Amino acid sequence: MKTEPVNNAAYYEQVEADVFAAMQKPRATYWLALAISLTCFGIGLACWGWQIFSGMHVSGKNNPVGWYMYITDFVFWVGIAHSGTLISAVLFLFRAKFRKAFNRSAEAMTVIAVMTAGLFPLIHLGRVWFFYWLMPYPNQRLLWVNFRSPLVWDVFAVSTYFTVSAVFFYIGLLPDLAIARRRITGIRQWFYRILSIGWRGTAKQWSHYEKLYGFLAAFATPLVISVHSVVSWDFAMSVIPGWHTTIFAPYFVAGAIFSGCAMVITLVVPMRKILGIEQYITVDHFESIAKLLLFTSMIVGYAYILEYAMAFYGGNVFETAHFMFRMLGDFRKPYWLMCFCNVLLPLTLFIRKLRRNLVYLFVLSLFVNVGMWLERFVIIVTSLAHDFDPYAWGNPNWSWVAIGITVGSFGMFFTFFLIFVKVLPVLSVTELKEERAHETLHI
Amino acid sequence: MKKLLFAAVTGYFALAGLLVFGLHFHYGVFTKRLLQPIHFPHATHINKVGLACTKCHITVTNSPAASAPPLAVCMECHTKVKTESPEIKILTEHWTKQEPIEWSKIHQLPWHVRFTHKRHIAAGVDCTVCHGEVNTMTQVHQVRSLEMGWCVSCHRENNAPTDCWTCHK
Amino acid sequence: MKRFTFDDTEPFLAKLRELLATGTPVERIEVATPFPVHEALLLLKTPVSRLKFFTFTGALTGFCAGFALTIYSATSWPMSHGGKPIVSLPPFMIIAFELTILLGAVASLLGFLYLARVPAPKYILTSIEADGKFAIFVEEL
Amino acid sequence: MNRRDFFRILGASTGAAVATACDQKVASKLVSQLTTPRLLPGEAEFVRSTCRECSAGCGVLAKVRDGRPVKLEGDPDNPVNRGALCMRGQAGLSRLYHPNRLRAPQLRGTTGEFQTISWDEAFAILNGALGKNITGRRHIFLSERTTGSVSGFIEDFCQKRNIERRPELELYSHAALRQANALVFGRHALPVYDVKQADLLITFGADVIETFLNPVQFAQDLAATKLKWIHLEPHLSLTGVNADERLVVRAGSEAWLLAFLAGELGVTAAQAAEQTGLKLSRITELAERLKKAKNPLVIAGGVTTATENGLLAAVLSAVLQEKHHAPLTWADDDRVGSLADVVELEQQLADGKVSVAFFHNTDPVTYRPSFGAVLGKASFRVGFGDMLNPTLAGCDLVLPLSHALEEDGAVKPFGDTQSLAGILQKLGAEARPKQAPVIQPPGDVRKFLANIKPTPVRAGRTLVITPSIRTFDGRGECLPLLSEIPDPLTTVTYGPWVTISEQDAETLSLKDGGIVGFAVGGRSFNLPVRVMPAQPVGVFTVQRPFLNGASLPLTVTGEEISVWPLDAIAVPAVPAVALPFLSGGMHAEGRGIVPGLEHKHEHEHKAEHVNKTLYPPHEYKNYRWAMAIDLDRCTGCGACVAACYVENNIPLVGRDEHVAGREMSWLRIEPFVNDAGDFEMLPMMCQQCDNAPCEPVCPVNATYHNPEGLNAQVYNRCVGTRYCSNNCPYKVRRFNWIDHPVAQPLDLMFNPDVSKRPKGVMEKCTFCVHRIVRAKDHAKDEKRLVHDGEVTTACAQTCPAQAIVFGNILDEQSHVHQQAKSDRTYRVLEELGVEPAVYYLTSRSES
Repeated sequence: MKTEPVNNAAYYEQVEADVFAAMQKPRATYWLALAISLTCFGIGLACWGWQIFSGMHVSGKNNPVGWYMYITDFVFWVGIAHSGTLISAVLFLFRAKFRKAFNRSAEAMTVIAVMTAGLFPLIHLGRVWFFYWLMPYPNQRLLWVNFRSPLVWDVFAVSTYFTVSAVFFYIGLLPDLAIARRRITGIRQWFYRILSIGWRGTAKQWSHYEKLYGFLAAFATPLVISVHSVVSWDFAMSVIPGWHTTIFAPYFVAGAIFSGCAMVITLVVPMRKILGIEQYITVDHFESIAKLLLFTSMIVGYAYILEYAMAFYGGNVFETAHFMFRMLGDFRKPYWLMCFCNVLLPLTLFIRKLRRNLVYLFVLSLFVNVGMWLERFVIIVTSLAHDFDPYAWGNPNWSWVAIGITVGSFGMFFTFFLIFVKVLPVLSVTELKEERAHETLHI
Repeated sequence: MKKLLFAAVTGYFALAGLLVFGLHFHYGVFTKRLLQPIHFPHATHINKVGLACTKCHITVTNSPAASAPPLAVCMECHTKVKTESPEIKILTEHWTKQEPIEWSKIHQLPWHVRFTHKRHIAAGVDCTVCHGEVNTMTQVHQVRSLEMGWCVSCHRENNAPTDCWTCHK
Repeated sequence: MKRFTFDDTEPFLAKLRELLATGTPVERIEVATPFPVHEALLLLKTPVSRLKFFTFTGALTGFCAGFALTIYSATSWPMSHGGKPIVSLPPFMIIAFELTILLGAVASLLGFLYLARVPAPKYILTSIEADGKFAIFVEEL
Repeated sequence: MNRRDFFRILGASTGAAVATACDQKVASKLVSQLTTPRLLPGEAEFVRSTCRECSAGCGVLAKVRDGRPVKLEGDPDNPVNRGALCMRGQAGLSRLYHPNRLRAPQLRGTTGEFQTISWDEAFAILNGALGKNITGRRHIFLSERTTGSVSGFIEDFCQKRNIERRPELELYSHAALRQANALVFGRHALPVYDVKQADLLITFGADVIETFLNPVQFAQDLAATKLKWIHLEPHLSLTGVNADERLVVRAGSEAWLLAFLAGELGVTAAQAAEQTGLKLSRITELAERLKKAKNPLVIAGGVTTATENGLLAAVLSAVLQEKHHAPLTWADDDRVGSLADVVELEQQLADGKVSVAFFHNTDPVTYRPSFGAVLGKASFRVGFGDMLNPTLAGCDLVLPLSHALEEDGAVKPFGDTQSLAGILQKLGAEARPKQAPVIQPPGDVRKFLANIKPTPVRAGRTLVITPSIRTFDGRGECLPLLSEIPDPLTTVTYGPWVTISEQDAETLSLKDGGIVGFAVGGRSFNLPVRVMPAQPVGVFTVQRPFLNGASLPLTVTGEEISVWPLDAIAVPAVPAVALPFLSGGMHAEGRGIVPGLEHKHEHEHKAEHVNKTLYPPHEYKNYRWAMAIDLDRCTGCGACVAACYVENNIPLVGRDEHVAGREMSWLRIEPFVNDAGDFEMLPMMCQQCDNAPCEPVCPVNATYHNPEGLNAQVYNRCVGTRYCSNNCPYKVRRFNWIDHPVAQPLDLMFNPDVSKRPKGVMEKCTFCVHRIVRAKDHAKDEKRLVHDGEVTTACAQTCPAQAIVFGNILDEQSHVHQQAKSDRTYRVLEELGVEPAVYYLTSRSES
């Protein structure tokens, strides 16, 4: 229903100008942030080098606890990756409008987080120099991999996830890269020229483009669920009390989205401020994300309670003892802190005022990040530390190397994210334009 | 189009060349000649004299190792045969000084392999299957890769066990 | 080649309608827009994308390849693991599922690149006419 | 380039550098020997020898490969140990390859440093020293317990060279027993008890399956008989927990009870009850049972006979033995003296009456530091031994002895060593025929008993000093393997420590590793504690080697006192130490690990406890290797653990790694205790499950189920995800967290049939697959299957109690098949459905 002719040309120009202004020469704070991230990254690499050189004993693991912080980090980063796909693909399929504010940074976050996560299965290998034995390839030994192993599923799931989310990210970027090619001059232009692969935006191209985007979204949605299910099966397929449980797949997927939403808030709140794009990412958008956070938090909380219910209702001596240990044993502090961060604190989001308070949201998201890291830590360590045979019980050791590599993973993540915000448009200009056109012209 | 075709053809041959070079390099790794204390001509002993392998490698049929023949075996003949040859003089010197001879080992298996000659001989595997035509070699060198896939293929063909612990220790 | 450029969708669509009304055949009209303008696609009778064939082929290949790889490799050297059958279909299904998605997505991407004729070296190396504008190109006879 | 490619390249470049360091060296030379070797390559020969890790003197067979002994096994033909060997004996082989072994004669130079000299020089110096004028002084010769021809050579040497041969020195001389036996039986020697003929055995303090006399023989006999065994002790010992009944008495009170049981000294049951702390009814019941028994045997020893009342206890037990006509034979060790003789020698030294002093394989300085202070007063000191100990370090001339195995031609000797007999021969001694043992008329027991009164026991905290099952009197301290294997009950590996009860820990606010301070034998000690359930309240147990440096007070018989009042115990304000103990928990009720009610239920309701599965069962063609472990026989002594270490080249990782929880043992003994204080010792190794949870999770096929039922691990395929270990319910897989370098020449001890595992690789018990392969190879030569008993694992081979049976369970005639079929059988964590191949037998789940 057209009422009066509207001229959107000025708006289009404004969006482009605002978004590309963010890609201008960075300020000192940016360099400082980058320097800190790079330092952490370097520390992580140095720790990894030291671990390869001197052996896995530096990572604090021991006999019952064969997996420790690295697998915690792996699950954490895979989880972080998930909300990116959720926001860009699932919400796309559901036509949720608020995704347009976050989808680019969330997709970038996905790609970077999967890259980070993908390193950890290598870091935790005793003989990382033979990591390629995990891949099925024809070789002179006539030997393949064991496809029954959840670790091989991981190899497939994580590499598929990385490939698909990278493609999805790139395809979403393509029209914006074409804008960048036009707006950015000098030697940098060539970068965008090549990346935009001669995209012109003809009618044919757009028709294929929209199809592709839809297909990728449709692929990514079951993929995201399968990936975290596979990650959860690393645990659920074992016999260890506390791991061997059927709710792990949905529980992990919900937890992944939960942590991912928190990480989006952590990243986007300062980003919109620093890059001056407040008018495109509004408090309303954050409120929507906060609702998603609250919803997934309640699923996670339900899963926590359900685990106990199953253990005690089942009456299995190992399960019961294990969950008593989780609650009251040597790792009770991280356990209760995790419950506080993941279940209690997000309940405050029922209050509208807090939901719309960005400072509060930011602080809360940090707590949730910590809480979700601890969740994986508690699941992994408590289950391994106290399983069937009391003689073999034992706690892992404190390790600076493992801490260093964990810090390094954050360093790597933020380094790549910081590079992303200065190199690529952090908002989908094309989609914003399209949305405006839809709103005003009702085409 | 022409350019594309040219590129494809060049690329194809370059790749093939690389492959051939790579294989050659790989082959070169295990076929390299090693220096031996005595130039021992297997060809002469097998073809001219007509000795069987087991004549000198006395433990090959009943123990895991083929082992180098003890000098006493050499001296069964070489107290009389060709005593003036410079190579035999080295042998005689070892014998008179009662010093064992240390040969460079040609066929090496890695540390984790459990291999027994005895079982292979008992199963009727000819020496040449693994060691090549030693009777044509003036100096013994490795002709088979002795890599796992090579072993496994033969085991599969002959219904020999392919349980990992058959060979891995 | 005639070219009309606009800064907004409204005049662009108006001109497009006008061109079609004046009898310019759709085959001679090409448009370029900074975002998809569905009305223009309808006006130009752009055929439905054939991308789905690529996607389907890729996904099916992935599905079959997943089972083929797992079953072949399990039977080529049968090894018992924890009393499970040599061909354990449930775990193999996971591989098949992941490969369905992987090859489906990759085939879609390749299909898209082919159908949309990108990368286009011509437009990478030279600048594009009316880049970022709503443009109509009419091929002249 | 995607991420994977990037890491492939990164991995390859870093990996290449690291991987080269991981591969073992392969011999690059092929040697033409001079003549046809005696043995085929790869064949082992067995060399007979005697173990001297304690005074029992078990016979051993050393398995020699290419001139290097790689393993010791018990000599089946030896009457003392009949094929079995304890933990100390298994570890004894590393003495041969010890890096600290002396390789040439050492002479103390003018600067005080040892200098290497030749044997000719050494003999010249010795002859010179012996030839000097020694007015007012005497040469002395002090040795460990010697037997046979060595003893003869010493005797001859001493007589020819006018040397006083001192009574032989053993820390555990059991002097009270000797005196008692001299008094009662007229033999100043130790008996060999025959428990097989007894129907009731009552042991007072004698740790018969740990260190007392010949523990291997005791363990064998006790496992083979059905007698009732009651053990009384003031502390908590492995022997105690293995007895049918364990009664805790106050330290030093045993003589009261023995007097009552023997009806001597007018001690009443009430008095005995008051002194021992036992219930009156218990004591009368004990007396009743003793009376009823046909062939009872009462043995006192260990901590009981090394107290103030020790001699009385020993005499009373001998009286009871005589009364019940216990069949005794006598060991050839009349020459062993006691520490009282060392004190006497110390006085001679202090008085400057010793000229040349010879010390042969003995270490009085460690037992009595004051001896070290006067050692220098001898005009010349000569030591014989394999390694420097404090006594040898104080000598002027140290002559390296060869290992007993090196005296046989089959073993290549290390360095320039000689046997004692050889040395003495060169000094002019000759072999002597065996001397008949001294038999005296028995003493007057009545007179002795008329003149003695047992000392009343004092109340309060007590320190009980025991020998160590691992290092005996401390001589095994230099063997790293013995520190690597946990002490059976406390599971502490690297000491020292003091065992205390849970109540004492609470009163003193101590946890494991907390420090207690006390003084004993003129020295104060600050030692960490290990809190043990079932340890008697107020009793602090410490093993003798941890008190080295103290001169413990002696009893009237010249033994070190084993019970010491601890009223002045302190808890110093020092931080607790990380005590390396391997047990994560000692209570396992209801978990299906040790025999319990749940197994009883399983037996009674078999139908309900069938593990359901979707999959068809495994089909095996000729072999399915399996193991049966009889828990009624197993004592938990740890011999199997030691055998496993040596057989399979298991690396020793040391204290820090143990504290971190990274021990490498493939086989372990798990002590579990129930609320009643009863212990169950459970040997735990890879269970070779049919449905092994470790197998399906390995991504690279490094572990899988082999056609003979074994859970195979291919070391060089392993990439080290540790997933298998996580998923093992028994936690028996071991990961190589680091490379384990071995000090030269200990690497020569490696079993060539088993590979060394590089860092980053998982390893585990293989049921000694190399032995199976060898046995199958022999069987194949003869075109038959492997017979039952033809192949056994290292653990089963050495087990003194013969608790472990290994074999092919498909063979219905096999011992293991019979055992597995027995209705005493249960499997650990059976309800998980993993179908383990290790069957545990017990009759205890019924009670």
